[in-house]
Amino acid sequence: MIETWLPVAILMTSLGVAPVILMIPDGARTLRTTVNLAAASVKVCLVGWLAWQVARGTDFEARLPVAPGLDLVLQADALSVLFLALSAVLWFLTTIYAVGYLEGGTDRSRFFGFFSLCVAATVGIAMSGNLFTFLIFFEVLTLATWPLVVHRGSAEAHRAGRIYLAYTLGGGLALTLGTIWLYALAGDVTFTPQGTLGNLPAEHPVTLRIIFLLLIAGVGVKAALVPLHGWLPISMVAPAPVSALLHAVAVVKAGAFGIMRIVYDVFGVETTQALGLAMPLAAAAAVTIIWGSLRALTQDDLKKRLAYSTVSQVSYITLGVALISPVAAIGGLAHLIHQGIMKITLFLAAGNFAEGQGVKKVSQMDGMGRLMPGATLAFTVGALGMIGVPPLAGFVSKWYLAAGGLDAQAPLVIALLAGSSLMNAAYFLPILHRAWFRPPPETPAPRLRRIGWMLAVPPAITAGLILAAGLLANAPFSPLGWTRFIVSLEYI
Amino acid sequence: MMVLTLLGHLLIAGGVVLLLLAALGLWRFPDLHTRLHALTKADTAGVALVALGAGLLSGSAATLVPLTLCAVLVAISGATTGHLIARSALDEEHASWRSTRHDSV
Amino acid sequence: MTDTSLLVLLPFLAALAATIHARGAAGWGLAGTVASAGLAAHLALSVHASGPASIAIGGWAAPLGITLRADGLAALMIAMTALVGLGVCVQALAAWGLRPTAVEDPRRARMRMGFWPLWLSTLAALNGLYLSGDLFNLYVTFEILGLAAVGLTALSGTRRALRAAFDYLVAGLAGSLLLLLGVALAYAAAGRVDLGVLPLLADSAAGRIAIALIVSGVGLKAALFPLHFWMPAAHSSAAPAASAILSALVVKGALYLALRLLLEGGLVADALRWGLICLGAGGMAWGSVCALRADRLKLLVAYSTVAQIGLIMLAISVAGDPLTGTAWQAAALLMLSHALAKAAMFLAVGRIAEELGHDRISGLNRSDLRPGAAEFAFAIAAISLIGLPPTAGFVGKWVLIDGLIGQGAWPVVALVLTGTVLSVAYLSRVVSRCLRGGPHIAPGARRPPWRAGDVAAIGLAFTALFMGLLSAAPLALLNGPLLS
Amino acid sequence: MTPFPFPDLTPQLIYHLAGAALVGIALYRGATSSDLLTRILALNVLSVGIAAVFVAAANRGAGAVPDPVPHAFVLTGIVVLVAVTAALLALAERIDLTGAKSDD
Amino acid sequence: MIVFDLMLAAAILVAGWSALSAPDRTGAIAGFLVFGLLVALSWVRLDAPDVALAEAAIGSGLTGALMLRAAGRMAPPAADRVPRAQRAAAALLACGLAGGLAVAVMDLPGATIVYDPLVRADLGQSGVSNPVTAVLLNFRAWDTLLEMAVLLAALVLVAALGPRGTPRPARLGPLYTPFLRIMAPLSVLVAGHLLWLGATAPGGAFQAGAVLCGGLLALYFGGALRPAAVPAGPLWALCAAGVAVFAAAALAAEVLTGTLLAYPDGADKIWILAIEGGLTVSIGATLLLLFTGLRQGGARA
Repeated sequence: MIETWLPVAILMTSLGVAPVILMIPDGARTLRTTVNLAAASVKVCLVGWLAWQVARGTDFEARLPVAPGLDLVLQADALSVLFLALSAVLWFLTTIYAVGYLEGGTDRSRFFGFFSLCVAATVGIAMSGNLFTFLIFFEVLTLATWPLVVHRGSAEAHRAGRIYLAYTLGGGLALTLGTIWLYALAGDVTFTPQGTLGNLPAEHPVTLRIIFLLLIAGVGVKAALVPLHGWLPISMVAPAPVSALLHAVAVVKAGAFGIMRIVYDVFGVETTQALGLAMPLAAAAAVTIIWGSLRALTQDDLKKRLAYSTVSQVSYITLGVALISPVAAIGGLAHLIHQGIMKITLFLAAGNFAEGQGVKKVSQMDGMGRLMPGATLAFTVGALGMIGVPPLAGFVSKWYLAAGGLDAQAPLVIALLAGSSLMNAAYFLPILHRAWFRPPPETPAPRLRRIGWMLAVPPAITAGLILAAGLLANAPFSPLGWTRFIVSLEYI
Repeated sequence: MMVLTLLGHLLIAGGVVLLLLAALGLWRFPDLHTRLHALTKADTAGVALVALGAGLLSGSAATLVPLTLCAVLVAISGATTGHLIARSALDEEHASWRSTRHDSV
Repeated sequence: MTDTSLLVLLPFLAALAATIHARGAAGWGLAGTVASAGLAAHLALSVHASGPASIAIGGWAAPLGITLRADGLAALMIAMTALVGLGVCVQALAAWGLRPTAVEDPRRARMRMGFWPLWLSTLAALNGLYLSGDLFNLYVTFEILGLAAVGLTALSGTRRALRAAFDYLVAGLAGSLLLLLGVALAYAAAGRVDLGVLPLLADSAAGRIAIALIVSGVGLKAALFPLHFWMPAAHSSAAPAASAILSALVVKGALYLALRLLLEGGLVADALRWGLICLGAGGMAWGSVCALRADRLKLLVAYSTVAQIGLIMLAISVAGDPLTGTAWQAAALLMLSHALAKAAMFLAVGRIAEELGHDRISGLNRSDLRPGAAEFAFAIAAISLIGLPPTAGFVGKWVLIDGLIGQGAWPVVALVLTGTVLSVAYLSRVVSRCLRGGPHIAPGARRPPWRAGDVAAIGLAFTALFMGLLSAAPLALLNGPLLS
Repeated sequence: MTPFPFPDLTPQLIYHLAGAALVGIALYRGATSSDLLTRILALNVLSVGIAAVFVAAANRGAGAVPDPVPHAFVLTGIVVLVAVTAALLALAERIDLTGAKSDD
Repeated sequence: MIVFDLMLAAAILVAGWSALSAPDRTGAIAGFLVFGLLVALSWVRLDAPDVALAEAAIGSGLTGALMLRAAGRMAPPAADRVPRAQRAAAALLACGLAGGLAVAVMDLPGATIVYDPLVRADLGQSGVSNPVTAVLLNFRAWDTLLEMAVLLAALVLVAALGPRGTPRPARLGPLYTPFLRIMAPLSVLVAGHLLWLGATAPGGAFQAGAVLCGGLLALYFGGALRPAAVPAGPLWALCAAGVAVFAAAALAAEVLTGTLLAYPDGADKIWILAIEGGLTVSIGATLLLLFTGLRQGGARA
């Protein structure tokens, strides 16, 4: 019995809560906060219980027939638990941060309503059992994130919203067409390890390549692969918690997760390689990594620089998936978690700089270490992690990616990783240098707002997580341990 | 029997001639009142003759009764409508007069 | 199978009672609608359980007598009419009240006394139309539908509404007469007028012209692209509840008949297929362009109906083609999702116009009024109209594209996708303007209070949204055997 | 005796063609006139044209008994038409009546 | 006889064209009346007496009266401002359709007989000997029931449009009252006769209703009958009588014999005549009130 209601319960903790929050009048701040935090904590516990169950091997499935041959399926395998854990924990922290951040803002019920709807969509994507369910939650994610991007209501926010909608709905159309076409060819496409296409690749090699292209294009928009990444820097105009959780974790990871599902569980690793699709995907990832880092170098706006860094970092995951070797896969999957923790620390810290000191530009970061030591320390840990300094999480995933590159006879990957790490250093270290080793400006900016515990604690916790993920990499329940467990299933 | 059918045809022919005359009158006469005069007179007589002729031709008394009823009805309604049209035409003329000289019939 | 006859007679007797006992019109109206909804549910269940059923009225067999037939498609359309009807009744009760109050402005009293009999006649006509199995009988039901719909249009009494109602009735009558001319030719060519005559018409010239006339009559009544000139004015000048009924339900009668023609038209239908595809594509393009240019909300929603009808006609043109198998069910699903979403949208627009005092799109984002429940309902309805998951529109488009890919009709797939993109364009224009607030929000900004009208709009919108997940039920109904 | 070139000119065919012509006239005038009453008249003429096709198709030759079913259709059509014409006229009146105060 | 048919058809087309393109309203309506009567004549030529009666009584008589009344209250006809291109397109479309119809009609295969044997076979059990009434009131009674619904829907629409200030008819002078004393009772008599005759010979509820309405209109113009004074409730009940009786009969038949509108065997004639009686009264009342206009149910005068 537990197999059916647990996934539904996890989904309902945010999907069911969203309309309740939307109904709460704007004034009732305490009621809304308690409902939010209660839902978030319940979700974290449920996900923990689910992870423990999945580790013990019980499999989960909740099925709702929508049409003959079309079912809405929620299931929880090792890969979905990985993504679920990431989104549940980080949603809990970001909700605390958002409550503090939006103090005194308007339309907060609407904000938190759509905020929990986004997480519901992310959870749905993580637990979707077949391509049809994945597509439904993928589109719901677009619809739920759009009001958050335009939340400020200013003309610039709406311009960003329009561009965001254009990119994501265009991608959605491509994904829908690819999915329907695949369903027309292969009947129901359920996610099963090593792919479900059977002898189809032999019969329609060309069609399947076109379908693969459509699917990857649809998912690639959200995974910010190069030609399709335009929306990410522009939608940084959204409030800090939105750009932190959504554009660094939920939305972007959903894209990367989609690529994983398509390569591992739809086409299967051998078919992808047989159809010669692995190399172009790896090339696209490589180009994105280089391009993202290059653009990040020249950005003066702090959040835009972090956005471009996200564009390049997410492609590490795609690279890990595209390099057909178990070690690279471990590296890619681990990076899914590590990049999430590091990026959210950076964004939350950046949010604190903007709220506390009104600092939005890199050039204004002088002496931030003295003015806001806590936030700057968290920022530093995140930045060093991104560069790949040994004890931190970033190093672990880059190490495995490099080992995977060797294993897949692609020495070029090593050069790529080294080069991009250098570039990471090139755009992160100047910020650290300004913050720690430069005296603060003579006329210190007036303290806009006292940074309460709600704004200070979450980045600190995530910084701690980066350290823990790095140091305790070998523990069974660490992200690395769990990815080894996943890859052992995918690559038997 | 031959006499009845011959008489019938004669009556119908007379009726048709009268109706033609009424139509000619309608076409040629200058104003409303003279046209009304032609129509009411000739139509009533024409229809009566045709009805009687058809009744004789059909040979059975049963069909003669409704036909004569039709003739009577046409006579009554023809006369009344002719009167009403003339009356309303008179009112309109007086309305145009009355606007110039204030007297009423 | 007594409930097929009751489905038509019951609402009609309620309409009679509402006209005679005008003080209790709303009471009769509500009773009639609820009873009809109960019967519709019972019919749907019995058709699902024991398959389609048909009764010969008066005991006379098919070609001479008239048969009332209830198969899966008819039961689904009747259930749709009942569901949307309930939603609209809630809004009508909210707008014009249940009982005549002591002091009441005469316009509200006239609206209440006029709306309910006309709505019940529309409901009876629609039920009669979906059940009828005879072409001439369809002509008579179309006439009742036309008259009641024109009554609903003219109810608001403004000069614009009266002029639109006149044009609507002329176009409706012309459409019915073209249909009747087609039936006359069908009689002249094949000697019978029940729906069984359609396959026989293919072999003679008169028969083919008869089918063409019937389809053009149906096209005129369904506001298909070149023949839609009368529709935007009529649907946008009517009262909110009335335009919801017109746009969501009345148009469906003609679309249902077009679908039935193609399903049973057999050979002759192939010639029509490409014609309908072109007209559908034209409708989508023209409706979307006009919607993008419309400056008033009601006009925009009316033109979006023209576009959606184009899309539904594309789905209908797939019907009856053995290659696409069950792709015609997409047309029924798209009709269902359009009915729910369009009714919710018109009710929401009515509430927005009531709240803002006007319905100009440029004036939507007043700084002292935050977007309330009506704007939220509009947004949800927009999602269903565009056909994004998890709405029924999405499942409909999925089944349609699946069928089209099976048939290899790639240009039509491209048409459906461009239609979706166009609908995103003109609907996001409104939704984004509602959310525009920005820093200059006036201090006293308040959210409009909840009204009973909002409940109807929100209820219908959410039904449209979640119908996608529940579309197993309608599809199960449609999978049953079809009666011809 | 028939001097005309038509093959076998029966009354049925004459009224069929008359009906077709009436349909043509009615559609043309209905579409090109902007006067409300003329459009109503055009619809009535169109309906008579259709009735002509029905009744002519029902005719079974000079002596035979015609088919009663189309006669019932035309009867129903006439009554329906008078109802719709009354509605059209009521609307047409009010459009001109409210012509004075054209409120939106 | 062919020459007469050709002349009649030509006359019909000329009358039709004059009705549609006469410059002034009364000229157009006069043309339409002539057109209606000529068409009635053509139905007689095509052996359709029932239809001829209905066409003359309702098609041209009552419709003509309605139009004359409406024409009086409408603004003068607006000049045709339809652009040239639309005129040419309409002409093309009309000729195309007429041509297509003519072609279709010319090469009609031999009339495929379907209904005639069926009607002849079932006429015996239908309770009436006039086949048209049998079809209208028994074989396809559902059509007639819905047709009555159309009449009622039209009345509901006219009432919903709200009052239009029906002017008191003009005084018609001294001669009108004696005319009325003859015509009113006579029209009721003829209506009853037509109703009874309908069972065996051309006639029936619709023609009887039209004649009855003629009599009522005569009374209305004579000032003896003022519907505005009568409270609206009973008037609505009178109009709805037809549909109510028909629906009640339908449901009662379903209860008695198990299928809708299947009259109990042997009693067909009585049921049909009862229904036709209700129909005649309500058609007469409905057509009168469509002419005079009616307030909504509960509205005060």
